[in-house]
Amino acid sequence: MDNIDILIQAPIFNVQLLLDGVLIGALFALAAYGMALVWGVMNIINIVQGEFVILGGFVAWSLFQVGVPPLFGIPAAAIALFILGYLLYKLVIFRLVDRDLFISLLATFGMSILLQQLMNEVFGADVQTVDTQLQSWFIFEGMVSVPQIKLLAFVLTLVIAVCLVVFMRKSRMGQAIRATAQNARAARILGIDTDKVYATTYGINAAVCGAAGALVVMSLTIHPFQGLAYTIRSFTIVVVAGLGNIAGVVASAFGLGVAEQYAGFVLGAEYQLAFVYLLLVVILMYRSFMLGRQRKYLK
Amino acid sequence: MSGIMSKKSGLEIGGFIAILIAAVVAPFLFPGLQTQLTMLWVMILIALTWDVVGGQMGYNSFGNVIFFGLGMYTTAVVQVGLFFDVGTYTDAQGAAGFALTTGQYFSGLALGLLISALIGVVFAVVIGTGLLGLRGHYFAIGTLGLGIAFGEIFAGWDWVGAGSGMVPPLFPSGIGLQPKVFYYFMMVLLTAVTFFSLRRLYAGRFGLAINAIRDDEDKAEAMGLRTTRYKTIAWAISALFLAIGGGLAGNVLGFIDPRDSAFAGATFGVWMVLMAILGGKGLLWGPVVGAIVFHVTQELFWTYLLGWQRVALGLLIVIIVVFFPLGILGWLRERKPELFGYRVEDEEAASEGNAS
Amino acid sequence: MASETESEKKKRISGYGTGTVESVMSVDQVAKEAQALSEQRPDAATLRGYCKGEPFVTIEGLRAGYGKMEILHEFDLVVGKGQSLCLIGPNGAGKSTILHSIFGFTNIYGGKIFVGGNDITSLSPKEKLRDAGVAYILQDNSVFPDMTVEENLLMGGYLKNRPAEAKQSADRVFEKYTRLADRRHQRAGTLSGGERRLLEISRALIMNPEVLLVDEPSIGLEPRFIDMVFEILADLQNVEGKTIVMVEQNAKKGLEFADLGYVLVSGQLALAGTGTELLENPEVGRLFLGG
Amino acid sequence: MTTMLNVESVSKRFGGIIANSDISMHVNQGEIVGLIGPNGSGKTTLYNSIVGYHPIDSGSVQFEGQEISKMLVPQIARLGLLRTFQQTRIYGAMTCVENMLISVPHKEEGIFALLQRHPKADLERCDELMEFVGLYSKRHLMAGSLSFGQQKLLEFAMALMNEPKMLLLDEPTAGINPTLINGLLDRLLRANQEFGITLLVIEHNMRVIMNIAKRIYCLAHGQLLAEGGPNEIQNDPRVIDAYLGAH
Amino acid sequence: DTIRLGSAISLTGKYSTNGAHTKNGYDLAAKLLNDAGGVMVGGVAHKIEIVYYDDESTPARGAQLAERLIQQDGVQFLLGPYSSGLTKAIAPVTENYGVPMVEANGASRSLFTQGYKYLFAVLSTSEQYLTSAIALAAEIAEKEGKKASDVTIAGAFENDPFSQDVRAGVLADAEKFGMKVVIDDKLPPELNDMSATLTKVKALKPDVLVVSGHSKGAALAIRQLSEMGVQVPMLAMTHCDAADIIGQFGAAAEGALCASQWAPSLSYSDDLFGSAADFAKLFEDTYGYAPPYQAAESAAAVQVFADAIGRAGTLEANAVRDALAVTEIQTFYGNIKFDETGKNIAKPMVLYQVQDGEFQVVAPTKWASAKLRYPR
Ligand SMILES: Nc1ncnc2c1ncn2[C@@H]1O[C@H](COP(=O)(O)OP(=O)(O)OP(=O)(O)O)[C@@H](O)[C@H]1O
Ligand SMILES: Nc1ncnc2c1ncn2[C@@H]1O[C@H](COP(=O)(O)OP(=O)(O)OP(=O)(O)O)[C@@H](O)[C@H]1O
Ligand SMILES: CC(C)C[C@H](N)C(=O)O
Ligand SMILES: [Mg+2]
Ligand SMILES: [Mg+2]
Repeated sequence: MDNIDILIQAPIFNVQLLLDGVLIGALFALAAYGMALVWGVMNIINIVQGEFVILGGFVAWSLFQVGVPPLFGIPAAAIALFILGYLLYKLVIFRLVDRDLFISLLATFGMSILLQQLMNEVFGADVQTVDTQLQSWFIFEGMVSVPQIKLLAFVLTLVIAVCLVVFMRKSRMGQAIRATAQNARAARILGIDTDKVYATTYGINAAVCGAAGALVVMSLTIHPFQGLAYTIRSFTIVVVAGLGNIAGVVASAFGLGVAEQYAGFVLGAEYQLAFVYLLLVVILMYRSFMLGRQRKYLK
Repeated sequence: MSGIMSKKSGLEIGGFIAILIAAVVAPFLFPGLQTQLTMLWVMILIALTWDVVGGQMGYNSFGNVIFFGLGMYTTAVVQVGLFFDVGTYTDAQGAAGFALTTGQYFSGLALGLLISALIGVVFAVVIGTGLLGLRGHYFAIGTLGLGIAFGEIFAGWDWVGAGSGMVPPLFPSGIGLQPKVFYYFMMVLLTAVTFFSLRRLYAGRFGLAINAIRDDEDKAEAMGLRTTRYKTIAWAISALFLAIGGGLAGNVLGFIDPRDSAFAGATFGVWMVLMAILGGKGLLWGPVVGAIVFHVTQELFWTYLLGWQRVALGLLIVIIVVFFPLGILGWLRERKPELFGYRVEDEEAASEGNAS
Repeated sequence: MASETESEKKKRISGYGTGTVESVMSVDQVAKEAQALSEQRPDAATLRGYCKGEPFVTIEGLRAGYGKMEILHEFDLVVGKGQSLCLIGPNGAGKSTILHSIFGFTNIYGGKIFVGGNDITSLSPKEKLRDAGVAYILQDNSVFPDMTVEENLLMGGYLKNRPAEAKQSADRVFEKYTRLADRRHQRAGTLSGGERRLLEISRALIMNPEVLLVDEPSIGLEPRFIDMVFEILADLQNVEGKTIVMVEQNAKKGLEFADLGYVLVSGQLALAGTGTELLENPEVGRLFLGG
Repeated sequence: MTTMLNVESVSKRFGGIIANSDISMHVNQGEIVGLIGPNGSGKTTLYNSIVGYHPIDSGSVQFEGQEISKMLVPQIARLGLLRTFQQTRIYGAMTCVENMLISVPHKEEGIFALLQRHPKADLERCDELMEFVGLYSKRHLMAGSLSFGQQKLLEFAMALMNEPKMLLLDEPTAGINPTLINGLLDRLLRANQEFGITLLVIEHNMRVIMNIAKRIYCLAHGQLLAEGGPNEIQNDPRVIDAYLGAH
Repeated sequence: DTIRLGSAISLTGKYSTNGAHTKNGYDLAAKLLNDAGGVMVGGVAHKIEIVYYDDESTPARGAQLAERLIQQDGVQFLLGPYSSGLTKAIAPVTENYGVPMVEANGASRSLFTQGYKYLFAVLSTSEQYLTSAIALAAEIAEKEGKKASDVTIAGAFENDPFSQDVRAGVLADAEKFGMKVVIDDKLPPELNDMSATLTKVKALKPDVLVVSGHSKGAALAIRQLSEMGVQVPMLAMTHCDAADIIGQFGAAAEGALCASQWAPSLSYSDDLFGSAADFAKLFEDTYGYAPPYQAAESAAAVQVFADAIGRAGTLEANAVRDALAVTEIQTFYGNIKFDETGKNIAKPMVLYQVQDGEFQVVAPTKWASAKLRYPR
């Protein structure tokens, strides 16, 4: 394996791979937060997750096109997506709460096709990107590069994680969300407006995805049919981390990013995705096997 | 036992004869629609086989398309590999000079389908051992992941053409047989065999057992059912027919793309689920009805909503799942349970049904 | 009511009570005979007669159910302020559905529900709790398993504007029930069935409602807990003056506790009376109390 | 009298919670034995340990002299040791008859036996048992549309269909109307007498347990507290203290 | 009277941008021809009408749509879809029905090794895309006093028929010069990050980096190369103009070499559009953006049909096929003459380089408007 040789002979590239992995993992983490939230609170597996990310990117991109400074695109995308998420909840998603999980899987799959095509019609299918003019820092004599925009994404990921944790612990809405997640009917009898809780949760999810998308368009590229890549990664991350565990989401997102970088480096880009999905399957089977020994199931 | 027309009756036999006649006549009546008609049978087949595991057994698989793709590749590889070196063939991307004689073609096809069936079953058993221990959405996600991984692996594998895909051998010409007609009837035959095999299976202990697993697997275990065995058998049966179907479908399509036709999770993979749900999952006739309605609708969207057909499709999916989660036959069963064999013996007990 | 008779009663029926199990009737037979009973079902005026003072909770001609299926047919109910009512009846008669309807978890096709003279039929659960003071203790599990016992209690004060108030009430609960206080920081999910029930009921205290809806308080509880739960309820009614509407399959205990008793059959009212009357009614005993 | 089920020093803990600690008990062939104890005392856990829902930490469980503590749930069920659940469990989307037919004993059978149709004898037995629990007229209805009490009866009939040698019942009467409880008990007794099925019953309802059990075990805090006939138990100060409360 | 042409085109899915370019090219040519009175067939003017379907960028659908066009919509001739993959799926169908197809966007060589009789392509096949880039690298090496075989090449090619064929061309050329290929990655179509591959590039310091992955590959490569500070003396790509790398990345795109079928600065012309530059202007006026070569070659495909049908003097399929086979014309897009396999052998590829924010043709020398800058 020539590629492994490189890593042994020039260990500095390990640093680059780790760094790149963590930095891109930060983007995945942002996409995955919301999925964990919506899954845990509403018991909905949200396949449109990736489309929210891409749409967030397009919002930031559109603003950039009309001359808004790129970094304003991040909050703008978050706000726009929050509104969209809230509306989607009121239109469709509320009908999926309390239903078979499979129904939500399929319905949100339908929504994702819909959103993809609408983005295609509205923004066109071109590959788009926003140039923030932010540079890269080069360390270790230029051997390792740290793009500032990705660093920003990384910092933002951590900040949002902390904000989410504090919000969940301290705020009234956060409390209501936690209560609803654990027992919705009980929350209702305590006077919690679960419908509002769900709408807000879904809105927050979309908003975080929107912010992620803005960062994606500034650090990578987007186009309308790319959402699934983020959805699937969110899945993987959430399944590995478990629901309602934000620190776990961050950790496994970084882990996934690093694993992908190494897979791409060692096996070649063509097996990068296959590796990720096989990893998901293996982790699932492993968890199931471990539980199976106690005669429990992964449910 | 569940299923409209599951009782032997004049109605049912009449129905079968009508369908048979329609199936035989259709390709000649509408020669322009031959491919679409063949695809209709492919759709019915994939919906039926998905329903074994997804509907009847309640294990919602997003990965059944694996068997479809495996069948496609296996059949093509056998068809080619019997007579040429597969690597050279794919390298040349089906360049001329690889023509088969009539005898070679059909023996290759037969053997290919046979081996596909075998590989499908073996794979179902192997991955089933790991995956069927997962429950609920973890199973759905695990199978989804595996399906995508398969697509990616085949797309990276040079021997089978990697991302350039693979072209199955050309149908021998000049034997007075149209490839379209031939594959149409092969598909009809396979679907019919599948349908009747499943019908027979559902009527016996096996059908009840997988239904029990769907309704409450813990209870089934507590009652002594060998759930693992039933689950594996069910998946293997599904894989068997699906793999053969894939082998035929590869030849129908004429070009195997790893992600877009073989392991096409986002199209065939999801459609098989949708069609079963649309018709009514867990009901023998559900997938059949669902596939017909879905396929026809989709064709219409395609023709009349140029460029917007997928928007319409997305909307349709949302509407189907949100408003008709029971599907067409499930809905019918709610209204007219008698048709499905649910009945109360005496009137009196029925009217006091909720006072126990 | 004098406190002596109160404690005497308690001695008589404890836990699920005792007795024989000889009177065997088939399901259909019970249904048929109960149907016959309900021929002479009491009208609204009679119901009003049982209610002491001004009616506080009133249901008029309620038709309700799930989806398109009507479960309750023309159901009436009248309870006075500070009174307690126990609903009994066969499984599936629609008892829980009545409580569901009051709180707004069903589809209501007709009829009206009043609390304290206000029509609350179409209020949201939140408004029912906040504006009409209706609290509900569900038939099955309603704790938040991953929150501590204390957090669970505090959630009872979710609608209170000042969290400090809720904190005070929580402290009062802990003073009263040391069994909960001991487990204050324990995850509620690890409590045993009885402790959970206790938690659920005391959480309703924090909500400080006017009307308490209780569904099968004693289900799955060991005998001593059953007594304890009924003591708490008695406390709420007698000391704090709450109005209680209760469903109880442990019918003897329930009727003994409650001022009023209604018998529900197939979504319709079959019999009504004071708790003691029904308890002593031989037909009721034979059909619903197990002889 | 032969011993049917023998539990010896079984212990089971979950993390820090000791659910069962050193419990020994036995049930003889043809007996009806009661199991009582406060909430959380480990009764359901003991059932789970017996029928193989989780590995036990120590001790041994024998059924008809055979060690079963390492076996899996379906294996144990096939030996004829069956349990019902605290929350009723039936197959909601299947008709009552289908529920019954799938409950036939799953003894030894090859793969091809699974693919066969139902023998006539099974169908007859199914009808008999539906009659026995009073659900004959509803036998072609979806089990999920039955009321709570009827579902309990169906579950019981399914257990009988399985021709068990011994049945473990977990609170069979919880949430059932008192009059129907009598009916259910009547059938339990008949199953015991007519079909010779040995019964172990968890109950909080003393009216029930005192009337059917010949012998009663009482658990508290995961330990065996007392054992004896109904009267003995009812008057045992430890049981009164830990469980029954003052009368 | 009308001539009915049909085309399954990618209006949605991963190829929808390029699908749109293709469609615009077809439409513009058809419009001009019709405005000019249509095509004379046996002395009667025929208008051109094009029937479109959306193939959703998937081959399976493309094949079915081709069949539908022929069988149900009764089109007489087919225009190609976008991309080699789709063309590969459709060609067997047209072959089977004996319907001539002129295509402009399926460059994979494998299309022309199957012995298809009814398939004609106006473009240069994909192995030629970057041949001149490799040749340039060899030339430079020798100029610098090194051997051509000292040159190292890194490649990242999307895992689709077109890019894989580009790869085959590059590998064949590298072998010819004895160059060493140090990286050979296949990029997945869901590509969203190339940094692992580029880290390898950084580690192995090849002389030439070749990237082919439609628009997405081009955009990502430019962005991440600059972000990661990866220096390669020569960067050769496809789809630079489709991805608008100059507009999107400005200075970061400097020095990139881009393969192209066509450029507006070329000196071809015809009666319909005038010169290549005239076409570019007309196109931009009509659609609001400068035509990428995909649009130009598509327009040319319609012209080829018009020419052949005119010469055949009938709409009969085989007659038109035979007329197509002997096509020999010049269009604004270039000379067109098919060999017996149906590919155009009369037109070379051109190689652009991004210089000071402009695309400048640097090879072949005949059309070069600027000198190659090396290293980039
Ligand atoms: N969510 C629901 N959807 C549909 N039907 C329901 C629902 N909940 C209850 N039912 C039906 O409504 C009827 C009345 O149920 P309800 O729960 O009110 O009975 P209950 O009197 O409380 O019985 P139990 O004593 O068993 O709790 C039953 O026939 C039941 O099957
Ligand atoms: N899977 C588990 N994980 C952790 N703790 C458990 C688990 N199952 C039971 N326990 C704990 O073990 C103890 C015994 O529980 P068990 O369910 O056996 O009680 P029980 O006697 O059946 O009570 P009840 O009468 O309320 O049903 C309880 O403290 C319970 O919280
Ligand atoms: C016209 C071209 C850019 C070639 C096209 N992308 C293909 O796949 O063959
Ligand atoms: Mg109830
Ligand atoms: Mg228990």
